[in-house]
Amino acid sequence: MNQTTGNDGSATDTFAHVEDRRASSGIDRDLVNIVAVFALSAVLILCSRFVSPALGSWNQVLTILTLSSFLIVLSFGQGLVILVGGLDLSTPSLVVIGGVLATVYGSDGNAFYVLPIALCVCALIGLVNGAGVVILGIPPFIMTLASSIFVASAALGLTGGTPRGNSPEILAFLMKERWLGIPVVVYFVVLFAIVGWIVQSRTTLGRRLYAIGVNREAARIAGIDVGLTEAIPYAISAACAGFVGMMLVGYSDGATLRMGDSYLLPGIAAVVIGGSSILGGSGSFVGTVGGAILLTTLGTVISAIGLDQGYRTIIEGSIILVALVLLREDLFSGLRLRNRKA
Amino acid sequence: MSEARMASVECRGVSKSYGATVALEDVSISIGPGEVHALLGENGAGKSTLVKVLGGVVEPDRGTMSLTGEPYAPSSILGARRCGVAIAFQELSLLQNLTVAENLCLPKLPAAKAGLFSRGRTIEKASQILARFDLPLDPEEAVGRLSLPDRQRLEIVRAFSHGTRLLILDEPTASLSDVDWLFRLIENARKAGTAVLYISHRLAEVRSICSRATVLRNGRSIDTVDLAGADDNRIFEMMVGRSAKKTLSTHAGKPKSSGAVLSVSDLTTDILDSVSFELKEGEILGVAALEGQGQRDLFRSLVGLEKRRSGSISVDGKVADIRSPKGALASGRGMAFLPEERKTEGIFASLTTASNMTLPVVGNVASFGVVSRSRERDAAGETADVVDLARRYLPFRISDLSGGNQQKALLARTVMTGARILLLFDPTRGVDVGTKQSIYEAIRQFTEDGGSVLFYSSELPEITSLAQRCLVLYGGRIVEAFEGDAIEEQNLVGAMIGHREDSAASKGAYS
Amino acid sequence: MSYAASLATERTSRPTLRLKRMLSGGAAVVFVLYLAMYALYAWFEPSALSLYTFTNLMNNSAPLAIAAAGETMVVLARGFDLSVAGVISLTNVFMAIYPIEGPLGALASLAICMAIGAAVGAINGFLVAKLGLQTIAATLGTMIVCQGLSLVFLDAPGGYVAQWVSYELTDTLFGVLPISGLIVLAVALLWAGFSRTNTGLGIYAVGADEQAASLSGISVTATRFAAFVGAGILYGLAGFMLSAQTATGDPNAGESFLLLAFAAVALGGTSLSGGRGGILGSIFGAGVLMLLQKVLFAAGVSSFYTGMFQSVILVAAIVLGNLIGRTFSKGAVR
Amino acid sequence: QDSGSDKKYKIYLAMSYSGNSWQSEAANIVKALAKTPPYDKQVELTEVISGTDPQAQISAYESMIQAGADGVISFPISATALNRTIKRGCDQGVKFFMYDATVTEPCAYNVSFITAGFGENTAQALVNELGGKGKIFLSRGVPGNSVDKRHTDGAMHIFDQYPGISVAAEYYSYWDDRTTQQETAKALAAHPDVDGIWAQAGEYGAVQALLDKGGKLVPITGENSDGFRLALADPKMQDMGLKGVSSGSPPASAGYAFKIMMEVLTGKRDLEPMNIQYPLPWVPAADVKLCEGDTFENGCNVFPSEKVPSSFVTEVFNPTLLPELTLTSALDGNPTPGATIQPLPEEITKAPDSPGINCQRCEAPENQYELTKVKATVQP
Ligand SMILES: Nc1ncnc2c1ncn2[C@@H]1O[C@H](COP(=O)(O)OP(=O)(O)OP(=O)(O)O)[C@@H](O)[C@H]1O
Ligand SMILES: Nc1ncnc2c1ncn2[C@@H]1O[C@H](COP(=O)(O)OP(=O)(O)OP(=O)(O)O)[C@@H](O)[C@H]1O
Ligand SMILES: [Mg+2]
Ligand SMILES: [Mg+2]
Repeated sequence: MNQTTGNDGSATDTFAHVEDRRASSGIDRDLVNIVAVFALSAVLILCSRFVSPALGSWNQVLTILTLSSFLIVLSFGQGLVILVGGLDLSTPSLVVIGGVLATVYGSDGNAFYVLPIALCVCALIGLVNGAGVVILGIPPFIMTLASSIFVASAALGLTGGTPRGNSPEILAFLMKERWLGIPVVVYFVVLFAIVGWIVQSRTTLGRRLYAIGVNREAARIAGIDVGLTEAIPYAISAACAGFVGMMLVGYSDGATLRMGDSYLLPGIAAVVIGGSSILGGSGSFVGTVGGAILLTTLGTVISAIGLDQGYRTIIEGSIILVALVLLREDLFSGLRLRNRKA
Repeated sequence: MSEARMASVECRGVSKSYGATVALEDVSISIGPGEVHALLGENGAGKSTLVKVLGGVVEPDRGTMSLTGEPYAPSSILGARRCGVAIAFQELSLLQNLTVAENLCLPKLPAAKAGLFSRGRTIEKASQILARFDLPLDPEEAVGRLSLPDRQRLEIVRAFSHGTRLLILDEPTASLSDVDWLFRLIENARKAGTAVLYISHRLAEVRSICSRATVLRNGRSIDTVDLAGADDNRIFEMMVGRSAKKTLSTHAGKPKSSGAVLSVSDLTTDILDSVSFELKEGEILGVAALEGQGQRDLFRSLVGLEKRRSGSISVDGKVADIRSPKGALASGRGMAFLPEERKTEGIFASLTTASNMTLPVVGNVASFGVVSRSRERDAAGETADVVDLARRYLPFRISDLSGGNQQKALLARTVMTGARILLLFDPTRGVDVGTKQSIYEAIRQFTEDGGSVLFYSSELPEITSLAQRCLVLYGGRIVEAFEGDAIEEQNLVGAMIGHREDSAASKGAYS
Repeated sequence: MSYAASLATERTSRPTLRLKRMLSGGAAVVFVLYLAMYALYAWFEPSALSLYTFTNLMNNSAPLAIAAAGETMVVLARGFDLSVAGVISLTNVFMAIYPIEGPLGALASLAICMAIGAAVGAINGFLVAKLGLQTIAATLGTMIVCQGLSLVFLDAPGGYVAQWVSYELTDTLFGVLPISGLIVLAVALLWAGFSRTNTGLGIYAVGADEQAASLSGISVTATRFAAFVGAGILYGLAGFMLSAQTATGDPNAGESFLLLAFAAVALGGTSLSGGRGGILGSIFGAGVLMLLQKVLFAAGVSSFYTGMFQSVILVAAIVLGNLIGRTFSKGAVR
Repeated sequence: QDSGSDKKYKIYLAMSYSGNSWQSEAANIVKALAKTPPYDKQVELTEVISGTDPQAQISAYESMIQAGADGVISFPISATALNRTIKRGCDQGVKFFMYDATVTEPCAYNVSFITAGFGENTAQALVNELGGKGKIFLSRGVPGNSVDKRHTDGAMHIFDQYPGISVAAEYYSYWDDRTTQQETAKALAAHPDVDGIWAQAGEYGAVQALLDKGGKLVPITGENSDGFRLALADPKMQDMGLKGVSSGSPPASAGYAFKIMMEVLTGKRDLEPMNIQYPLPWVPAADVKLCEGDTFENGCNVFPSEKVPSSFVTEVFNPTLLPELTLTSALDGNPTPGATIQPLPEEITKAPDSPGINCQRCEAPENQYELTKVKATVQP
């Protein structure tokens, strides 16, 4: 089409420049959001110096990265489930199961096969979630809630309430050791973020998940095996949650049956704050990582403020809201538009 | 001539940009009262955008409009409606979970007591509107259960019920195979003094109903012409800035070989009634039918989207148990399906055009599961050329593309799958005149290379010029099959209205 | 060849259509489920049929039922509202630290609770409808703020809810009708009315397809806003009813409502992706959730098996609902 | 029911949730006691777990009353929300015994250590270790919880007297090791130079957070986890600077409550509903002593790490009140072979009133924050 070979040459010339102006805008909306999330985290860290002079230091950054590692791993799986338009409420129980299996059956000697098997068990549970959603048509919310309750009961039965045993060496190494002055888990998290980003944004699987999330029916018609593909994120999410359980075991040398509870909402929030739509089909894992770091940073700074918990909570909620307002997509495009007009 | 009488609607220097995309630039148009005015242009020329500006959906960056002499700057769709301006949108604007009556009366339903609306009066009002515009739909039916053509009609009727001064119809016939009903309505509106802005890529249609046409190209209004005084070539030149390609109007020869690649026997579904036919290698097989005669079911059941009750489908001589489009792609030489509804079954709105195209075969542009962007771009680019889609659209979100360009991308998707059998449901819907020729050309090339195509079209001329054989569906059954020169409008129409069938045959045909 | 002539449509007779639609709706399925479970409960525990037990059950279920009803409004408009937890805590705290005695006092308290809910809903509505934030994120923020406010006003459980509220509202009318049940009924009736207003219909429209709704002339902003405000008012009422039941304040009172409210909504057949469902289903959904505990207790299932049973029943209920829905609505709207 | 001759008491164990060591140990010892002769013939015990939702517990209580319970032994989720239901139950003759957490309804028996002065005593111990000045963290429990408030009020009563003591950070750890560890890590990022930590349950997480950070340990007072006690006694940790006291909530109160309830039900004891105080466990670092057997004997009070997880709450045994119990009871809910129920000592300590904790419209005694376990060795 661009090689115009018409006899009305003058008209073609007249509109040649119009073609140029209609070129792709080149601004990736996701990118803007991601940069903004990280920038906001950085600003928060820098501003936290006003709260306490020890904040804003390299050490604080390492603490934040270590603490956010749990959320980052967890929200990768949650993000994939949200990507296909689902929601995984079973993560708390899978965190527990992962941790329990690692402490109850794992020891220094057998960790090399017990931990992978435990992760497979978790993935299998996730697959059951996926099967319920895909085959039986149960809303993800209910299916994962139900399996969460079920798995929690099973964990209770398995342990009689008290998970015994200690952390296998390898998990303690992951969570506690330092290498070149930087915690090993920080290297791990960086690697995980890169791999996660590739899986979600660059692989064929990721592409199919986006398609399903945007338009399930169209994905089916386009020849995607929607049933199988849609179940995969649930398995990944369960495995991720199980691995978070193991990380927690390594972090504090032991498991409890409620250690996953505090990760449910933050896990979802990290995904959404990172720019993904809760309705599926959009977002990037890099954004989610940013969301997780932002939430953890916020927690660190808030806990250093010398106010009553009530006021601190109010500040925390307000900062989340302000961040969301600042991160709005149309705010950026709005600004762009205004510049154009001016 | 047009300046002589007072214009009913007038736009001057209207411009609108989406980010870096200039959709409209300095567009001017004027329509007289009681005039049916055509808006012509290539896919992506800016027609729908102009429509949205006129209808108060988007605000123009620059420019002025007036309505019967008074300045007109609608701030919302309701504002436009209040001025008597209404649109039937290209991408339908109906709510599928609400009933016909509710859709017709939105956003304010007739009131009963205490601020509540009255169901009875809503139905009554809707029935009146439906009767006034001769559309026999059940007002209480949920719109989601209507067929696409019926939805299109409902969209049109809704516009008619509000558009007293300016009525805008954006590709109203895209999924209608029968236009008489619409033309009667337009004629009535015209007589009542309503200005009508009519958008269509079917030039013959435009000529039969419009007096003048404004041509848009790349977002600019090129000229307004009297249709009587402009031949197709002239219009085409104005639209694309070059002369028309040589149109191929003769049938391509007989299929090279006579081996059946797809054979369907006694296919029966809720709607189809023992349908049997064969598709040969290198063949273009057309399906002609009025709306709702089972063509949708036929295509969908072939790829496993509709349950088969009985009957078998064989690909390459082997019985294929196809349960999903994926299965269809994988069976034998592969069957790819182009669905009917662009918005709900076709596009992935937030993905790029290139991703939309490569999706079914994204594995082919990936190594070790990781998609290579350059290979994706190249692969998509090649196919984009085949369907005449400008490569610059490839990195855009597909939702930012015009309707016709979206359709091209979807067609490209089926080509990209590598399947040797294409099942195309109305492939050229909303595609501009020039591109249609390119697509016909591509289809012919595809079959000449040994591929086979089964296609349905709402445009009879398309079938007559393209198909080597043609099946006519009526009441869920194949009532006739034509071949070669017998494929001719008169014959087809005769078979399509089922004059050889008793009326009982239509039972269950309409879902 | 007129179009009308070619249309030999055979239509299902209207009453049959309506009946089918009703049966395939989530509310009917979950209502049947509720009855079945109540029968089971009565079979295990004959005193379940006593007025006393029924009243208790109503009192117990009312807060969740009303909260779920509120949540439904937002879900129908394609949203998630987490602020339900915050508003319930906040109103419960308010009821406990500013008790106003007497029937008029109760009315005043009720008005204030609803106003608190409406205010929070308005903030949510502003953030979502005007500023375009994602519902789940915006309401997470307001939920946290509300929790903080509750803690500021009451830093540990305590306080006393007005006697009149806590006694009269958990009692029965004429000795036979549980008042809390009547209030839930009133909510259901109000909804029946509201769903027949243009805004009510608009909520369904916006939830199904925002773009088409706005092209149909519906103000998406106003509709979303209304849904959040309406939901907030109901959360306020739920907090009020919870206070009547517990008679004291707890700054964390709302927390346990978060997941349960959503579960009730989903159980009630409302699509979590908007546009389909209704409040009635959610109310019965909440009823089922509360009844489930009773049935399992009465059946002698205890300890950690309860969880397993609960989850299996939850899933079975939905599957059953799907099946019933499918058989009664061949080819229905998706 | 089966024999009909001697009726079994229908007892319900109504827990909030099960899932940390504390809760499951408390439940396990009740179950073990119920299986210990002669209770095994007298008691039909049913366990019900309600989670953290007061509504669910209200519903569970209703069901128990309806089912004709003789007694309910419970960890109440809310100090106030259950009152009306309990009152209804009392009116129908059900005996309610609350352990650890309390309710303000006067017809229920509360058996708890809450009023025994955990907060003020540990705070004073910490002040003593710090010599009256330094930056400290408060690792609290659950926000908006009355037990947390009572502990913290007591502690602040002491800290406020010392201008040299400054609270650098105050965070909520939900009585959980992991959360304590994470919250402490956050606080350490802002205040690496902390001098001491006052912690409620979860204290072992504070130790680990300090270890993670590297560098020195500081004095920590906390509750009764096995890990913490072992750390207190570990010479290596002591060298790094760890000092402190282990005190706090004993799961043993559940067993104590159960035994009192049985004595009341069987008529062995005539006791009107009252608030009963369980003695405050108090183990300074110097007193930590490793147990060789499976229970507290010869003054031992901690188990080797091979036997129990670090989160195990050691104060589940009590040689005088609960001699029937050993590790198998606490971990698995099984009775100790050969053990029989021993009668409780006659005397019972009445807990002082504490408004919002164990009574509604009441006054706390003047001396509610009086030190009972330590003396102030440094003056403000
Ligand atoms: N010129 C006309 N010819 C026939 N019918 C008309 C005409 N103008 C309006 N109507 C019908 O009358 C109805 C009301 O007209 P209109 O849409 O202008 O309502 P409105 O006054 O804007 O309504 P509201 O005030 O409730 O928003 C419409 O549904 C339309 O079908
Ligand atoms: N929301 C949007 N964001 C960005 N670009 C847009 C948007 N909507 C339309 N465009 C661009 O504006 C141009 C004009 O589109 P428009 O829909 O008006 O074309 P059209 O003439 O109606 O074409 P068709 O015949 O294919 O429907 C196209 O290049 C399209 O990609
Ligand atoms: Mg268009
Ligand atoms: Mg009007």
